[in-house]
Formats: sequence, C-alpha cells, structure tokens
Amino acid sequence: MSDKKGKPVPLANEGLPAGERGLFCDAPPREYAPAAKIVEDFWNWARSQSLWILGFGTGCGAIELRPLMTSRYDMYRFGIQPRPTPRQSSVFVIGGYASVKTLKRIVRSYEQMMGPKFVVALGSCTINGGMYWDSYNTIKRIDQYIPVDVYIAGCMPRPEALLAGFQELKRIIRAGKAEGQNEYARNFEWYKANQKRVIKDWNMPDYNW
Amino acid sequence: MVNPLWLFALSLGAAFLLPLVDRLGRRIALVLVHGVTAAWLAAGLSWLAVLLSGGEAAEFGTAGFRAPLAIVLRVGLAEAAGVTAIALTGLLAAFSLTRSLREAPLGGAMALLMALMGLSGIVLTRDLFNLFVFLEISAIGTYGLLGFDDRKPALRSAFKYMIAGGLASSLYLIGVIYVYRLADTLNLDIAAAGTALSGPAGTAAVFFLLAALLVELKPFPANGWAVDAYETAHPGISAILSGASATALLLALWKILPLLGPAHLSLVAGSGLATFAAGNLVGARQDRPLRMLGYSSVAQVGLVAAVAALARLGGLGDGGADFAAAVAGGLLLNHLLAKTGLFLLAGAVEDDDARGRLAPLSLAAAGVLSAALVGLPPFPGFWAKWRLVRALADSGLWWILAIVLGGSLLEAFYVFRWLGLRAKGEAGEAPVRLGIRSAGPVLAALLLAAAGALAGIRGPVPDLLLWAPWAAAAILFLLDGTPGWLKGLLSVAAAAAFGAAAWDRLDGFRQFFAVMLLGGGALFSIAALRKGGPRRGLHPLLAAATLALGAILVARTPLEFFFAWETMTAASWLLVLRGRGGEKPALSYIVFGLGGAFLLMAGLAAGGWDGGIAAAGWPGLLVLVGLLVKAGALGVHVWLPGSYAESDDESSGFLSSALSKAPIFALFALALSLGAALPGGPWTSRALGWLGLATALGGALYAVYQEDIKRTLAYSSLGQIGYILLAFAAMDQAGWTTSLYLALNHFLYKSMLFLAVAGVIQRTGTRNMYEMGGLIKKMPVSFLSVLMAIIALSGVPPLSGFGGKWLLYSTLIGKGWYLETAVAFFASAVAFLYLYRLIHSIFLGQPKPSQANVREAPVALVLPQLVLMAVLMAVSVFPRLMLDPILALVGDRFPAAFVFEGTRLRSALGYWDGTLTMIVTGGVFALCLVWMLANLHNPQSVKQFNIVFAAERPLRPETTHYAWRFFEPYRKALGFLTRERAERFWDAFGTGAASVGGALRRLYTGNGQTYALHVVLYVAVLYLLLGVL
Amino acid sequence: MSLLEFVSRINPVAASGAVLVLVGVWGVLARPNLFKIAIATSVMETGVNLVILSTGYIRGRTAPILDSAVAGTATDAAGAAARMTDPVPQALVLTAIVIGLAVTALQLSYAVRLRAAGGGSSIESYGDEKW
Amino acid sequence: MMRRVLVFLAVAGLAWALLPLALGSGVPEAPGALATAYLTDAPADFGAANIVTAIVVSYRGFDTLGEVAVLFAATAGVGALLTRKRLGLGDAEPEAKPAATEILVTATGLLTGLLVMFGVYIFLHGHLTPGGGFQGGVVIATALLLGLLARPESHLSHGILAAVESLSGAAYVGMGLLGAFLAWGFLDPRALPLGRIGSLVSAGSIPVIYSLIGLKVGAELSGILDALKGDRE
Amino acid sequence: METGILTRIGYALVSLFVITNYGLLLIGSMARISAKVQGRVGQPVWQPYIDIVKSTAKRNSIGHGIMFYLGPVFRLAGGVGTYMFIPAVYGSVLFRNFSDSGDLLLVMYFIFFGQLGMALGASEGGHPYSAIGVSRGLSQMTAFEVPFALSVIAVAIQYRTLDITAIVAAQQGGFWNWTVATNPLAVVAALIAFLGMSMHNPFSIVIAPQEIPIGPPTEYQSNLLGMLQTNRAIFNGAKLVLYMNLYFGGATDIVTMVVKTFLIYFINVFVGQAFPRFRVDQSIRFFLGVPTLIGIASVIIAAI
Repeated sequence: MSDKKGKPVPLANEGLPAGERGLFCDAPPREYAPAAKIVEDFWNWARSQSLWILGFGTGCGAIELRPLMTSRYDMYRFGIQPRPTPRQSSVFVIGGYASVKTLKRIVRSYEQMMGPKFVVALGSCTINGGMYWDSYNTIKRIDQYIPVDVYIAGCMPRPEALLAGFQELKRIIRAGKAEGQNEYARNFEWYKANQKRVIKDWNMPDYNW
Repeated sequence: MVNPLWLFALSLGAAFLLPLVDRLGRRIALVLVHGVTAAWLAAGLSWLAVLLSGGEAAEFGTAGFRAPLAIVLRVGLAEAAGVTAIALTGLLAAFSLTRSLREAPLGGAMALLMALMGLSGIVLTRDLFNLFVFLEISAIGTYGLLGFDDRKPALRSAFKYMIAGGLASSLYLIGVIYVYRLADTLNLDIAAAGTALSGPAGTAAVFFLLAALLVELKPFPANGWAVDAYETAHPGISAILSGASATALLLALWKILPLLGPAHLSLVAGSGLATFAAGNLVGARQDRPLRMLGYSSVAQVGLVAAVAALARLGGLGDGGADFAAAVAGGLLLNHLLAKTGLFLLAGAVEDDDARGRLAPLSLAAAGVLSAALVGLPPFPGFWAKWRLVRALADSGLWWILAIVLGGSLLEAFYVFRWLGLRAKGEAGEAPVRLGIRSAGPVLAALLLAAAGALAGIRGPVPDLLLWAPWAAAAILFLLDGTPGWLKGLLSVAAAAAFGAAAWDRLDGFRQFFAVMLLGGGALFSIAALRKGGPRRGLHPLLAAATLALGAILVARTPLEFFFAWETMTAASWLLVLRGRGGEKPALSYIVFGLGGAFLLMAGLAAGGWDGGIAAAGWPGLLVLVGLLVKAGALGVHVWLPGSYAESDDESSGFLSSALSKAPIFALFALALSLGAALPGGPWTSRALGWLGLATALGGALYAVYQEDIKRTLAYSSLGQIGYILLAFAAMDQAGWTTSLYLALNHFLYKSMLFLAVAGVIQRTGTRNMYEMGGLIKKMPVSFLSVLMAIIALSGVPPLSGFGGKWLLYSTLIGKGWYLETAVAFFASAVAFLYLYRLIHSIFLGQPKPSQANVREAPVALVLPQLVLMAVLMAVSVFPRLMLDPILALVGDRFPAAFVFEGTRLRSALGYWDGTLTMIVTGGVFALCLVWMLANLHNPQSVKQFNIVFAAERPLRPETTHYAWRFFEPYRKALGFLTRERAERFWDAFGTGAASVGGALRRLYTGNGQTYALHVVLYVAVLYLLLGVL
Repeated sequence: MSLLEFVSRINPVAASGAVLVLVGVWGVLARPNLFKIAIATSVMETGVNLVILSTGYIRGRTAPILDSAVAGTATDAAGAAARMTDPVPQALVLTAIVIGLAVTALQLSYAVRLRAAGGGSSIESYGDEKW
Repeated sequence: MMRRVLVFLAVAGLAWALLPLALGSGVPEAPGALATAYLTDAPADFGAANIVTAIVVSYRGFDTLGEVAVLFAATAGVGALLTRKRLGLGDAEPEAKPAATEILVTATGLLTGLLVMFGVYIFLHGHLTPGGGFQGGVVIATALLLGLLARPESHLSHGILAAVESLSGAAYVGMGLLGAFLAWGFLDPRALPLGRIGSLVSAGSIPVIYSLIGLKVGAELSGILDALKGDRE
Repeated sequence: METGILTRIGYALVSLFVITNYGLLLIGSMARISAKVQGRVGQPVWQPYIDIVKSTAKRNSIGHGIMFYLGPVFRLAGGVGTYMFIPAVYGSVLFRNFSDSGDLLLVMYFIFFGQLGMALGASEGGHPYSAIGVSRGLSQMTAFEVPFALSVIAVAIQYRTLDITAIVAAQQGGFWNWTVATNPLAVVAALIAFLGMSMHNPFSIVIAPQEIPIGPPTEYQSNLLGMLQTNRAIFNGAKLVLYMNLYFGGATDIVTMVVKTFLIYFINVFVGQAFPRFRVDQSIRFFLGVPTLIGIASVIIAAI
C-alpha cells in the first residue's frame, strides 16, 4: 500500500463530498511492529492487566456488561474498567447482533481506537448471524468486517461467561497473539471492501483516525 | 490715527450714491459695498497697530467743538478691536451673501452697508443719543437684511425682530432723555464723572438705558425673537447678527458700565448667567443646526456680558479693567470667529440640504471651529476660560463657577454631537462638497488658531515643547496626501525628537512615564503602517496625542499641565471619532473627558500655585475625581469600552496601553506634590482602594461576557487600571512600587494583545470571536504573542505578571487590607476566564473554511510584538531589570518595604525569586517534554474533523467550534453583577438634563406677541429686582 | 408728601406721554393683528416723543429762536437766553420722530408683504419656528 | 385668560418703572448748564437765529446725518420689499381703485403748487423760523401724496425720486466734508460765511444743508408712499 | 547555596520519585477503599501503575497540533512544579525541594499554570466537549479560589508570614499549635475549597464521565493520557502536602507526612461518595456563599 519511496499512498475518501475531504486525515492505517521480546512480554502483561472497555453497547449483550461493575461480579478486580471514548479504550465488546447502521458506527469507533486493540464478540449473532441469520440488514459474521480476538458463545452469555472470556483474552494478549490492529492494517482493502459492500451511505473517510 | 469721521463720510457717501452706481451694474455696486467694508477693516487694523505699539486712545469731535456741546467719537483699544471684528465678520459674511445680494433688489446691499456702519458707529461714539441713532441705523439695516432675499420664514422672524427692536428703542429713548434731564449732559464720560445719576430717579433712568441694551443682547426669557432670526435668516446674516452685532452691543454695554451702580451690575451678571445656562440647556435639545447655533451664540453673549459685569462688580480678577478685557475680550473674539465660521458652514450645508459626510477641508474647519467654540486649547477661548475659572475660584464664587463649567459641558455636548453627525454623515449619502463657500469658515478657523497660538505663546505658555503636539498635527495634516509609511516614520521621529529634547528636563519619575507614553505612541505609529494607503487623518492625530502625553510630563505650572491635558483629550477624541463606528462613542468620550477636565480645572484653579499640581484639601479632591473620570474608574467608565472598541485598531491600542497611563501619572504627580499623601487624608486612600478594586472586578466581570474582541480588551484594560489604582491607593513604598510595576507591565502586554488583535481583525475582517477559530496554524507568531500576553496578564508564575500579583498581595496584606486581598484574588481569577476565552475562540478550536487563506499579520505588527515578547521574557527572567529602577524611583519617600537579596526579592511577609522560579519551571518543563517525546510512538497528525464525535462525523466547522456565549453558566451565576447600572444612571442623568431643556423650550412658542410680552415682563421683573437689590 | 404736593410736582406733558407709552405697549401686547401692532408701536413712539419734549418744557418761556418776540436787540444774548426754553430735547425729539417714522414704515411694509404672501394678518399664523 | 393677566402685569410693571421718572421729574425751573451754553453760544458761533436748528444741523449734525441715513435705509428696505414681483402681483392688472371724488381732484390742482411752495419756504428759512428740512420735506411729500390720491393709477417716476435722494444725500455729505476742510471739523457750518443773523443768507452752510435735507426727505417719503400703494414695478 | 546545585537536583528527583509513588498508591488505595465501601473486592492498589504503563505502551497515537502535544507537558510540569515549590518535610534537606524560589503566593498561582496548559491543549484538540469542560472547570476554579484565598490570608495574618517553612515552623509542638486548632474556620473553608480543587463528586461536573466524556482530556490518548494520569497523582500529592503544611502542622518525617496526607485525602473522598453532582452555576453560588462567609469569619478571627 505504500508507493515507491515508502510514504503511504493517501486514501481516496470518495465517500466524502469534495469540499469536505480537506477536513479529514487521509493517511492509511499502518502495521506497528511489536518491540523486543522481553519488553513486549512485559507490556503485554500490563495490557492484559488493564483492559479498558469502550462503552459502546450494541445488541442485547451490552446489558451483560453492567453486572460486571456490580459487587457480585466486580470486573475491577481484573483491572477492567469502562471508558467513554474509543481513544482511551483498548477492548471493544460487540454485544450481540449488529445492524448495518450499527456496523458503520462500529467501524468508525474501532478505527478511532489506539493500538493494540482487541475485540470480544458476544453471542451467536456475531458468529453466524444467530437468530437473525436471514435478516436483510444484520451482519452475519462480524469478523469479515473487523478482526475479532475472542468469541463468547451463548444467546447472551452470562456475566460469569464474560469473565471467563476476558480471562481467555488476557491469556491471548499475554501470549502476544492479539494482533488484531496489524491484521486489520494488513488486509485493509479486504475489510474495507466488505464494509463498503454492506454500508451504502458511506459519507465518512475511508479510515477514521 | 485715521479719523473715523472720514470712514463714516465714505460709507454714507457710498450708500447715498449706491442707487446711481447700481444703474452702471450691480456687480460694481457690490464691489463698492465690499470696498467700504474693507476700508473699515483697514482703518481698524491701523488703529490696532498704533495702539498696540504704545499709542494712546484719541478722541474726535464733530462740528469743530469739544465734548459737552458736540458729539465725540473715541478710538481706544476696545473700540479698534471692535471695529476690526465687525468689519472682518462683515467681509466674511459678505462673501457668502454676494450671490443672493446680486439677485435681490438693491435694498439688500444698502441694508448690509448701513448695518455694518451702524455697528461701527455704536462702538465708536461716546454720546448717548448718538449711540441711540447708531443703534437704530444698525437695527433698520438688520430689518432690511433679514427680509432682503425674500425667504418667507425670514420675513416672519423679521417682523418679530422688529417688535422687540421697537420696544428696546423706546426704553432707550426714555432712559436717554432722563439721563440728560438729571446729569445735564449727553456725553458718557461727563455723565459718568458726575454724581447726579446716583439718586433714585438717576438709578431708574440708567436702568432704562441698561434694560434697552440688555433686551438688545437677547437675555434668556426674552430672546425668542432673536433665535428665530438666527434660524431663518441667510447664514451670512446670522453670522453678522451673532458675530458683529453682538460685539457692538457688548461694547456698548461695556461703555455704559461706569454709569451702572452695583445693583445694575448684579442684574447684568445674573441675567447673563441665566441666559448662558438656559441657552445651553435648550440648545442641547435642538436638532436643527442653525437654531442650535442661535441658542449657543445667545448663551455665549450672555456669558461675556456676565463676565464684564462681574469684573466690574466684585473686582473679579486682579484689577477689573484689564482682566475683563482679557477674559471677556478673549471669549468674545472666540465666540465671534467661531460663530461666524459655524453659521456660514452650517448654513451652506442646510442650503444644499446635504446629509452626507463633509469634505476633508471643510470638516477640518468645522472641527477647529467647534473645538474653539467649546474652549479647547489652543484657541483664545481656552486661555480666557482658564483665567475666568481661576478668578472665580479666587473670589470663591463657586456656584457661578459651576454654572460656567456646566454650561460649557452642555455646549460641548451638542456642538460635538453636530460635528459627529457632519463627520460621519448619514449612511449612503454622498460626501458634501461646499467648494468656495467653505473659504469663509476655513479663514475663520485659521484666524482662531493664529489668535489662540499667539495669545498662548506670548502669554502663559511660552514653552515651545508644549506646542509640539499642535505643530506636529498641523505639519502632518498638510502632508496628509503623502503615503502612510512616510507619515508613520515622521511621527515616530517626532516622538523620538520630543523625548530627546525633553529628557534632561524630566526627573527620574517623569522619565519612567516618558518611556511608556512616548514609547507607546511611537510603537503604535509603527503599527499604523500595517495597512497601505495614506490613512488620512490617523498619523497627525496619533502624533499629536503622543506629543501631548509628552507635554503633560514636561508641563510645570498648573496651566501648562492643563493645556497639555486638554490637548491630549482633544487629540484622542478625534482619534476615536475617526473610527468606523466612532460617532456615538466619541461623543461620550469627549463629554466625559471634558467633564473630568473641567473638574480638574476647577481643582487646579482653586489649589495653590507652586509648581506642578499642588492642590491640598478639597480642591485636591476635585483634581482627584477629575483624574479618576479620565482613568475610567467604575461608575464613570461608560465612555471607555465604546471608545476603545470603535476606534481604529492602532488607536485603540494606543489609547489603552499608553494614554491610560496619563491619569496614573497625574495621580502620582498630585500625590508627590502633596508630599506623598492624598488630599483629604487617610479615608481617601481607603476609598480609592475600594474604587480601584471595584473597577478591577467590574472590568473583569464585564469582559467575560463580551463577544467582540476589542470590547473584551477594553474592559480588560479597565480592570488592569483598577489594579493600578488599588496599588497606588496603598500610599506606601510597596504600594507605589506595585503600581508602577503593574503600569509598565500592563503597557507591555496590553500593547502585545492589541497588536496581535489588530493583525487578526485585519486578516479575518471581523471582530466577533465566535466567527474565528483555529488561527494558530496560520498566525503562529500572533498566537505566541497572545499566549505570552495572557500568561503575563493573568499572573501565572514564570512570567513577570506574577511579580505584579506577588507585589500586590504583599502590599495589601502588609497594609492590613485583608478583604481587598480576597476580592483582588477573585478578580484576578475571573481575569483568567476571559483571557482563556480570548485565545481559545481565536487561535484554537475548529478553523473556519472561509478563513482558510488567512496569512500571518503584516510585518509592521509582528515586529513590535517580537520586540515586546523579548522585553517581557527578559523582565520575567531578571525581575531586577524592572524593579531596581522602580525601587530607586519610589526611593526614600516611604520606609523601605522591599529589599533585594541577590535575585530574591524579600518583603516583610515572604520572598520571591523570579530567576529561580523561571529556572525551575523551565527545568521541569524540559523534563516533562523529554519524557513525552521519549514515549511518543508513531504519532499521526490528523485534521480538524478526526475527533470522537459519538461515533458520528462532525457536520460543519462553524457548529463544532464552541465559542458563542462561552461562559453561559457563569452568567447564570454572577450575571446580576454586570447589569449595566452605570450606563443606566448616566442615561437617566442625560434625559433629566434634556427634560429641563425641554421645559425651558416651551417658552419659545413662536408667537411674536408672546415674545414681546416676554420682553416687557423681563424689563418689569428686572426693575422689581432693581428695587430689591 | 401730601397728595396736593405730589400732584403739583407732576409734569403734565410727561404724564400724558407716559400714559401714551403704556397704551402703545398694551396695544402691541394685546392686539394680534399685524397692522394694529405696527400702529401701537408708533403710538408708543409718539408717547416717548412726548416724554422727551416734557423734559424741555419750562413755564413762562418761549421757543429758542432769536427773533423779535424774544429780544429787542440781537446784542444782549444773556437776556434772550433767560427767556428761552431748553432747545436740546426739541433737537433730540426731531431725530426720534423721524426714526420712529422710518421704523413704522418698514414695519408696515413687512406687514403688507406678509399678508400678500397669504399668511393672513394675525401674528398667531406666523409661529412656525418654535422651541 | 392667563395671557390677559400677564399683559396687564407687564404694563403695570412698566408703569411702575416709569413712575419715578415721568412723575418725579416735575417741571424744570431753568434749563441746564448745557442748554444755557447752547442758548448763549449758538447765535454767536453760527449766526443762526433758530437755536434748535443750530443744534440739529451743526452741534449734533452727526445725529442728523445718521437720521437721514436711517430714513434712506428705510426707503431702500420698503422699496426692496414691496416690488410687484415680491407681492406676487406679477403682471396682473391691479384691481381698479375707486376713482377720486371730484372735490379731491380739484383741490389737488389748487393746493399742490401751494404746498410745494410752502414746503420749500419752510426748509429755506430753517435757520430763521421754526421748522426746517424734515418739516419742509414732509409738506412736499403731502403735496405729492395728494397727487397720488387724486389719480390712484398714476406713478411717481421712480428714477427722478432716486436721483434726487442720492444727489441731495451725497451733497449733504459733501457739505460735511467741506466743513472739515474749510472749517474746524466735519459738518461744521462755518465753512461758508456766517453773514448777519436774521437775514436769509446767514449761519454758514446751515440753510444749504437743511434745504438738501428737505429735498431728500420729500423724495424719500413720497417714494415710501408710492411703494406702499403696492403696485410699483 | 550550602548544598551544590547538582545535589539539590538529585534530592529534588528523589523527592519527586517518592511523591509520585505515594500519589499513585494513594489513588489505588482510595479506589480500593471506595470499592470496599460498595462491597466490591476492588482493583489492586497498584492498578494505577499498570494503567500508566499500558497507556505509555500504546503503539500509536494521534495529535491535533503542537499545542495539543504540549498540553500534557504543561499539565505535568504544572503538577511537578507545584510540588517543587513546596517544602514537603520540615527540616529535612532532602525534601526541601526548590521552595526557596517563592512563597505561598507562588504555589497558589502555579496551580493555574497546569490548568492553563491543559486548557490550551484541550482547545487545540478541537472537540466542543473539551471546550465545554474547560469553561466549566475555569468557572468553578474562580469560585472555589475565594474560600481558599480567604483561608490563606487568615493563615498569613495569624503567622504574619507567607513563607511555608515559617508557617510550618510556627505550628510545631503538638496538636494545639496546628492551624486546625488555632483557627478551625480557616481549615473548614480550605477543605471545602479542596473538594472543588480535586473535582470530587459534588463538583465533578467538569469531567462528568457520561455527559461530556471526561471533559477536557476527551481527545487525549496513549502516552499523553499516561502523562495526565501521572500528573493526577503528583498534583494530588502536592496539594495534600500543601494542605498538611498550612493547616495540619507539616511533617518532620516521611511517615507522618504519609499518614497526615492520607487522612486529608480520606476526608475528601469520604465526602465525595455521598453527594450528587452540582451544576456549574450551583457550585459557583455554593462556593461564594457559606464557604466564603466562613473564610471571612476566619480572617476576622485571625485579624483580631
């Protein structure tokens, strides 16, 4: 994706009207190589211990997140806390079915998160469309549009399942295999093509910095 | 000495032969008429030359006989001056009358000739009955003149004029015959010498003479007929009426003064003052210029009569005779020329029924004439008014002083309102070209300026340095066509030259202020080069104002000080008037400026005379209040925001950073001349402290809610002045050091702010903050300068602003003013609000697409800002650079409160080491910067719309830039503090005065008979009063 | 000062002159008609002229003209002077009368001009310039 | 109503002011010092029998010059105001005034010559008999007035009147200057020989001045009367 | 300077290291205590360390311009600078920091330095929420500064000095010499002001988490956010030390400093749990009402 001199080719952003292209950054996403092994292990350990969830509830899964804040399940023990903006959060929990309209917002929020970022998808709707398998406006497989790290099955998994899912996510991060951001950057065209095929009124830049 | 009788023969011969000459051609007849007037002028000037070079007055008998038997004419200094004035006004008016004289029947030219000859006769004759004959000749001439060009309104007012004239002449006749009956002579000098007129019958006889003359002089209740004539007649004739005939009648009154007893004199004085006050009050309510000028001339004539009477009555001034000549003469000359010019000008404009802006030349003339009329320097009216006020103060006639000053302030209000209208003109009207008709007013203006300058230089203000502002203004006005940069350099050179010339004459204290005042002027003259083009009128006024500030420093005697002070007020008023929306603010600026100046004048006049402005006791309080009005303390600050906001960007910068220091300097000078104390004892300093504090808090609170940048900065400087006043009020070494430190600091960062804002406004074209945004990328230097300025202004530590705050709080706590400290702290926190708002809504936030191609401010603005930034940084790092000279200045007047140990300044309470603070802050900042850069991984700079907008994309930059009503919650909480109480008070005051004018106005019902009734009632009341006094 | 003594000191001509002046002034103030005002003014001036003459009236003396009535021979000037009244008021009144005439003439012509211009002859209708 | 009270108060106030003067002054027993000086010196100085004329024309001649100027200005003013154009008559035929009665017409024929001769007599003998230039002028004016009344549509020739006025006025000023060069001061009648008191040719230039004044006043007054008729072109 | 410039810098760095760790642990423990109040296990006490490391370890970040990057630098410099100007422990050379460069006024005004920087950075971000947050923050700041200023004046009158070391010296010798004993009203006013300063619950409108996502720092992320979190710890530490020195008799050694500051902060958090959030104008009216009267009363008491 980069031209001869190694400088990334700016994105076309056709979705935007001509006058507004100057208002958005048109740089494409890049892969960020992990640091040296020892440092990266330590950082991965820190990342796993401080998972900040983006407060973006889609579908029926979001309600499962709320109990985690209560005394009974208490996700704070594991260093997990909710954050209001994608800029400051590292985990994106997709709680259930995602309509096309929601997908547009999911993509925008996912792209505005800072790497390394992880996605946890709840429920069967994110895996194969679930009970909306034949609906015209839901997303059947979420990972065709954004890279997913952990799926938590169940038609809405209980909070305990969520905690188990997060433990699994911690393990993956510590193992250094949660490189969703680089994977998204590598197959950017593919992901973007899938997204554009579904989202009709794009009216936003190709990559939302 | 030319014998006046030849002149009378010449005039009468010409008059009688005019019908024959007219047959040869009207043009030749008019040349003859103007020739005769010119002959009178030449004769008058020759008499003046002879008398001024030491000749004595000469008497000329008629029919070969001496005084008692025949009629005698006398040519003294007063008479020579009178004849010259009459002839001059006649000539000026004749030019404007020529065209209509040519069309009208010959009667008009005849009447003009007769009127002028009659007036000259009134001035010259010493015989009472002959005076009556000449009164009638001039009256008949005036009746003829009023109706000569067949204007229907003029005919109406002519008839009214005649009724009153007939009554006056009958009174006079009765008076004359009984004076003859009792004093057995018709000659003035013999009648005055004898004692026959002192009995009851004699007093009554003289009363009739006086009553007739007073009615002719158009006293208050009985002058309806006169004002109608002024309004409706041809402007040339109004000029003759208000100029020439007023002069003649006043000289006639002057002549019969010896006959008058004390009762008569007090009648004249009372009636004159009442006319002055009422004339101005009603004048303020007029919207038709000619009628307004009519009321103004009636008022001025009343004042001159009153002064003459008072001079003779109470021995006002040192000797009565020459004092009256100087003051009454000065006021009369001023009134004469100014009124003639204004009538001709206003009349020409009314005739064309033009409503646009005046052409530059006639506008300049109108400006000079109205300034002279009001008594601004350097015109003769100024010197006369100063001596008058001083004499009144000496003899303790305070209520008369109040009337005189109040009346002149009212007059200033409506004259400058008219000038403002003419300077701006209604929207969309083409500029008014007067062509040749503006020759008369321009000539009158030049004469006024020359007379004033001559009177000033030969009289009380010989020091040429004080005349530098006017010289600079004149020269630069002449060069107004040349390109802007040349004039800018000239004015900077002038300021530098003035500084060099005056430097050694100034003591350390004045040198400190000279740096700010002259430096500020030069700085903003350079800044004025930001725009190309000649920028007509800006440089002369800016240079004049700068040098006037310098003159204030150089002045030694109270009069010199006041002269420079009023020059500064006038020059800065014109600067404000020059601004685009400057008409209304300029009016309030000049009215408050003059109000303050008059208080100052009264205080100076009443105070002692040894050098500077020594004024202890309550005159000192007057001076203090006058200075506070000029500084813009809360309550009298209403003029400040409008003037700073509406004037050009450079001039508002100059007004706010340099000119606002003049009242501060004057306060210091006042305190120094009283031995480092305030007049009125300790409670004054506490009250001044609270007033300063209120101004600081008020200024800050008002500034928070403004949408217009320049209004925000205006209120901000109001606030900073409040701090300086608070510190000054502490009246100890700490307080004064703080005050001077704050003043210099305020000069630095306020100049930076105004320069930057000027650049921003020039580039974006708007003054509203919410219409800007994100200019940091396009105007980085301006951003940096504004950033440093707001850090300094809000007192955030590393920069020198904190030094000011530290000094202030150490002073206040040291002084025991604890509550003031808390409120000062709150005010400075509030200041932080509007400063942040200023930099946020202009430079940060969302840039607007329409301002995409904005470039950095012009070099003329950026360069001074860089210099100021360097100075500010230097002073912040090494506070001793600024504090050592100030501590030396304040020196030994008070017990030492601050002392320097190396770089640390120690006070009784605590210490502050500017250099160490800067080092520590810098070090810590560097540490954090390194830490940030080290951890910065793959930063991606993004554009303005790459923000987290609740998973949506922002729509338009205008709607995403949060700037409009930035502190709305603050308004909900503390909005009640900033309801415009001061403005409402002054508006109520204005309408109150206007309603009094309105009530008095009802007297002039327009019915000629009512006016006659007023005349007779006036005479009857005067007679009753005579009985009482 | 008894009434009798007061009456004896009245100068009859001056008194009648004063009355005429008052009538004239009353005429000017009370009658709105332009012409009547002009006439009232001339009445007032006549009154004034009478007052002027009154100061020159000396009982038992004749006009100041040197002719047979006054002095037998033209030589003894002092004797003639003793028999003549005061000439000065008479000279002054001459001028006053002519001036009064001139003013009245001009006033009447203004009145005619105003009425001709269609404003009617009452002064109330000529009050446009006011306040 | 209020107006009536105010008028009464004003007149009463004026009366109160006039009281001490008009009543208090009483009847003078003897003329003052100035009057006595005039009475004794006038015949000697100017050889004029009529002392009033001596005062009017010589001692206070400047007043009279002024007064003539006043009359002249008034005539000019009236002339300027009442032109046919100004009165808006335009060229419309003035409405026919009633023809003069037969008595008036015949009396005019008889009296005009007499009046003019009488007027001339008055101002020629100004320095001898009572009366003088002004009185003579008025008599002449009445003669011309009679002419106007008899034939309303007739006009006095404006040109001649103006010429007479101007020339006599200029001559008067000339006589004044003559006095200045030949005698001791402006308007001093002694420029011409004084002659014997009582005879027609006596008292220097007083009779000349007075006759000039007579002519001037006669012309001016008739000019005013003609203008007041209202149909002057 | 009796100790060399380099050694002083060394001491300052050590002192900074101590206060940073203490600050972080304080926040961690307070969070754990409030969790215990809510019956939760709560996050580990060293959680703030982890959060900072995670933020700093972020692989990429975005920037809106120079001022945006400098915002956190100003903020952190403000926090560290404030601490540097306060003598943390009375009598110890180690903890004297650079308090000889200015007295109490310098510290009070240096607080603005951090806030100004943060405000500028937030505005450069271009986000309307950050501007609204700054506007609220500044409005509240002007209000709570008044009671704080009044209590500072009261202290200055009582001890007739503004030099912090001298104030602490005057309070040595047992509880009864502390300001809290000699002039309790001043302390009450100061503590209420401290609530406003630390933006705890009744006055947390500025960074209201759900209404305008955490106010000014909306656009900040990765290492910039890390710096802000570090500053939050240091700045709290500095203010606590300041309050301890002014009102609670200062500290002669580290232990007493830790204990006293912990208890002061505890009051603050304790109040924070029990109140809903004030609107901006309500909080302004509140601060200018009773606390100011208390402050004035304290000044009067001190002045007599």
